[in-house]
Amino acid sequence: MPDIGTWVGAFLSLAILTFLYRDNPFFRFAESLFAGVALGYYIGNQTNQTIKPNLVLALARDFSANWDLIFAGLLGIGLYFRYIQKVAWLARVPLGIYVGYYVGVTLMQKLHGEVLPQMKDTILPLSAPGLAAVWNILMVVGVFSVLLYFFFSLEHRGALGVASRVGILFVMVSFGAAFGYTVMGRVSLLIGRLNFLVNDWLRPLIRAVF
Amino acid sequence: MRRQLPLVMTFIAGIIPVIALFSPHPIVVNIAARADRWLVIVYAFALLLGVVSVVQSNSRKIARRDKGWPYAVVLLTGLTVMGGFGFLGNFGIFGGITTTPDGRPTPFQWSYSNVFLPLQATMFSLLAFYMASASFRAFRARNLAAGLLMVSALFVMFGRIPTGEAVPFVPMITEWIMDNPNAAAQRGIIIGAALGAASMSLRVILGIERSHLGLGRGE
Amino acid sequence: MQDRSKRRRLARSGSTPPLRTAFFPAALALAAVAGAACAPASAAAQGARTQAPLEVVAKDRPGDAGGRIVVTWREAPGAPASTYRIERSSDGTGPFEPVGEAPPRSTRFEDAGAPAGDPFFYRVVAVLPAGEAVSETTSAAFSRANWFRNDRTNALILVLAFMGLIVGFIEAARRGTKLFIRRISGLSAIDEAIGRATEMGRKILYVPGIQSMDEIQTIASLAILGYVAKVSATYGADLDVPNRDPLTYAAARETVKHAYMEAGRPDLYREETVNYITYDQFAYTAAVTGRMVREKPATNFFIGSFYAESLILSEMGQTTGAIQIAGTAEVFQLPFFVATCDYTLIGEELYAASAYLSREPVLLGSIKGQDIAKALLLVLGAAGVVLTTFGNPIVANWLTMR
Amino acid sequence: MHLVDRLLATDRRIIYLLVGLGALIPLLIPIGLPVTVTPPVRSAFEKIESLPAGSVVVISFDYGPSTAPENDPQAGAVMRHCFARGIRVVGMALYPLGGLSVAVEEINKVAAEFPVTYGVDYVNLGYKDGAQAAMRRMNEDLHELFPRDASGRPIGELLLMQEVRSLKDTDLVFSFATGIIGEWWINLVNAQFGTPVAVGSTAVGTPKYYAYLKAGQAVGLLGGLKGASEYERLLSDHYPDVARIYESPLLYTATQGMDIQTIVHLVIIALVLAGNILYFTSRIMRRSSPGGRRA
Repeated sequence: MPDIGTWVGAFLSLAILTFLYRDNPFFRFAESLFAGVALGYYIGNQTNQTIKPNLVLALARDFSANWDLIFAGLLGIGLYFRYIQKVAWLARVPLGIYVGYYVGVTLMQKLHGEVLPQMKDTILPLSAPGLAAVWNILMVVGVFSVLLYFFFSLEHRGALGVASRVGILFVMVSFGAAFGYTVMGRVSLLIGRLNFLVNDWLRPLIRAVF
Repeated sequence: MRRQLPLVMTFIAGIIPVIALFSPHPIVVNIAARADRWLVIVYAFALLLGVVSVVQSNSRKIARRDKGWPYAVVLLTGLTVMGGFGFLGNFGIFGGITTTPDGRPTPFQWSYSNVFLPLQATMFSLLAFYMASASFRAFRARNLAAGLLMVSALFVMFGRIPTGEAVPFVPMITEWIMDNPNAAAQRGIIIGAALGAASMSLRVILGIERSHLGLGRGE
Repeated sequence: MQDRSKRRRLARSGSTPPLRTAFFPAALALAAVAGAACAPASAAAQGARTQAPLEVVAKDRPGDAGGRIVVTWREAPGAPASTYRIERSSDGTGPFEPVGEAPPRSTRFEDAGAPAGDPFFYRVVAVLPAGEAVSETTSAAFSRANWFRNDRTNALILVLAFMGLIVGFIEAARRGTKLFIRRISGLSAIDEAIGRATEMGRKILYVPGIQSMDEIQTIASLAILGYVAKVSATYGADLDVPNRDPLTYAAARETVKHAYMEAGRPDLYREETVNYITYDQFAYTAAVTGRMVREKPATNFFIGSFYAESLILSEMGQTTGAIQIAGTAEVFQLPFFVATCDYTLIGEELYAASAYLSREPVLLGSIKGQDIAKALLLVLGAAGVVLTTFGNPIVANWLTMR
Repeated sequence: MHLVDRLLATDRRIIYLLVGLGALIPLLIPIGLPVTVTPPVRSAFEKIESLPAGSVVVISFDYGPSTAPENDPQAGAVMRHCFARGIRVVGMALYPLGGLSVAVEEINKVAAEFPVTYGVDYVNLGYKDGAQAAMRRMNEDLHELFPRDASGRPIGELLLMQEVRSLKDTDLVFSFATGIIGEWWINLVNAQFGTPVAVGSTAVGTPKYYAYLKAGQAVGLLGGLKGASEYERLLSDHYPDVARIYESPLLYTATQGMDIQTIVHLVIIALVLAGNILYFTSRIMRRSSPGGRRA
């Protein structure tokens, strides 16, 4: 006989699957429970795995090395100033710092880690032996035309129009390929779920009953 | 002050990682490392903002007996029970949040594996069905672009399964589509989007783009 | 800590005794002990000395965090050493400890275990078929922490050029230069989609992606949300912004509140307009799709950073008959939006959107600057392709990032 | 409405039913179809083949239970390969949504199949949040970042970790990633610190990783369940002992999953083809019918 946990899991899985037919009370129940439990899970997760070890324990165990974390805590508390009318504007400071820092990280990561290396790798010799030359030409044309499609400050007419139309064809081939490729991953998830329902719940159940 | 301070702080925080990329000096490295540590903590604090909002809106729903209010009860129950296990786990009550010393799951862990996970995985697996209905409807060769989309999707779908691989040239063509036109377009999109993201980032650092702070935009 | 482990490893590799010769053992021992400090005592040692590495110099390795010293030398003419052993001492007189070896013909060694600020004296021992020849001892070398990584000079130049272009065009725009931006179809459809919802008396659903404020797409999305909220407020349409990320939720509230104020309708803003659902991606998706089926919004916006939920949301929106406008830079979610939505902002268009919608010269200036940067990058790339084709990889090499 | 138009507007639920049956039937009645190996998988395999025994490979669990059906078999195959070659494994989890639980489960499961000792041949450092920040610090000091392993033991006590002070002491990072974390390994760790990185991605993430693979920023790539089944094939061909593990009927293998994949793919392909035939038929009929488009 499947254990109680498997029964709960199987019931909730089936409740979600019924949504494929139509909205119904089972789905609504599962959906609401899911939202609540998920939020509760992250309360446990964030307090146990971030606030406790990275802030509270760090301060308690070695204050002299980690005193700066007090400011991190203050910034975190600052987010709640928005509930106090008079100082509500101060809540924007931690938000601004958070956004600012990661935006800076993004700026560098995009330019240094994406734009330049990817451009470098597009610099291919068009004189490669055999078919490789054709594929290199295709790669260069593809990358360049897609980039030209994204030109905003010129109307897409004339040569730019042709280039951007070529670009959009490349994009379409790529989207099709990505879509087709993805089917596989999604089916894997379905397999995982059916595997659970059939092998963990249904088969033991049948064996127990008959 | 009210307008300027958040923007100034954005700017100061924003140039730290820029400098850190170019400077190996321990002082810079240390500042960047501290900033990383700080912000993880700030983010953890933010979760409560969401919790407050959820509790407020759902208790309002129950108090007013809005349509579907019993589901709000379900939600709050789930939140209280799971959140309670999780929060009390900080103090070792209910054995924490992972496993008890003898290897059995704590209530938190049990709910995670038997409630949270099945729900999450099943919701995710719905995608297999949606992919089928979306492709049935969207993959029609209405024009050249749509035709290319469909043909490349069909090739890749077919070429990635063993049956397709057994057909001569199909795996080769699939691999070729992925490596050439696909990689080229992806690269073009990545470069373009990265430039756009970099420019957007710069606008934020400079305080030109500020609608996320509720400060309006422009000058 | 790092330094210690490195040093330990170096010490270990250095402890394998290099081949000692059988010839002139006494002379060699003398040479090794006396080193460069004392005058050579015998003719044999004299002979070895002439084969010793020349011009030994020890210097801080530039552009690093400190802890590394580079030792360079020149091979003595006609004395091909089988290996070089690098030794150092902390006071110049000894004892000298081996810190590593360098292969034959090499002229450079990097000592990675030299804590910043401490003095080190180096000498290089050439291991020859006939014995060992010890070089002169260098003057004191110190490693120090540098402020600039010179191996990233190329990146710095390119980053500064990019910033310069953007800031330059923003300045130009401030001074009133007229700037053109082409029509972006997904964006032109926004007003119409909001109008439709107003006419039908149904909701507008705006999903700002599932990522937090550390994701630049979220920030781009909030800029568009500002516009959508403003138009909705003007029309008196009902806007619903459910959130997965708590920080994004906090920011979206500010954005929408401000937009309603700007539109002159702060009275229409309600607490529920921007709401928080739950932290898990799929729990959030379940709740939003449930909402779609029950409330049938007339218009759905999915703009920001999306992962697997993209198709669940947009396919559900399809079945409820909503007009859908999507936008993301997540390359592998784009196909799903393209297949299921009426308009999709692709990659860079997402970031250009706020400038396009606001029509503000300063923002338009940054788009122009970005376009010019792109054009220059294409020119650089094209030049690189031509040069590489003719066997000169200079551009590609220069673009190599470290 | 004409039959063709009615078929074109087929209720979604019929499509759902076809997909559901297509997945369920092969699960109940296994088929067993052949597998061929593609270059990205082979290069990942060869990278590990090229490492001498005693090398250290970081296995990063950057996925959660939601993509475990795809990533688990990948991580399992790569770890089996490492253990079979005497390569030591440092496990860690950077994915917040359950990365730790998959890491614990998968590492324990695979380690139990080999004569390996915890702390000597493999360790599990557990979960760390803030993946990007963590990666930056990893290159400096792993011990500061992960003071304790997944079960709470100080990592200084683990023999393997006494040798591995930082990422610099490792030979390869293999990230099994559901989202962007694998990319961070590439454009942060590989780009800035030079450690070779290979990725096991979900099928959906794979196209993006192709760009990195082509650019030489990644040394190998396993795409989805398909990539895992190819890796299982290579392993089974090269290591008879591992082949025996895969033959066990109790183990859910990627190869098994591929059978179901095949059927569902064929169902979807048939649907797309049918959709197009119907679409063109209805266009031709409209053009030939006197009422034109409005009919």
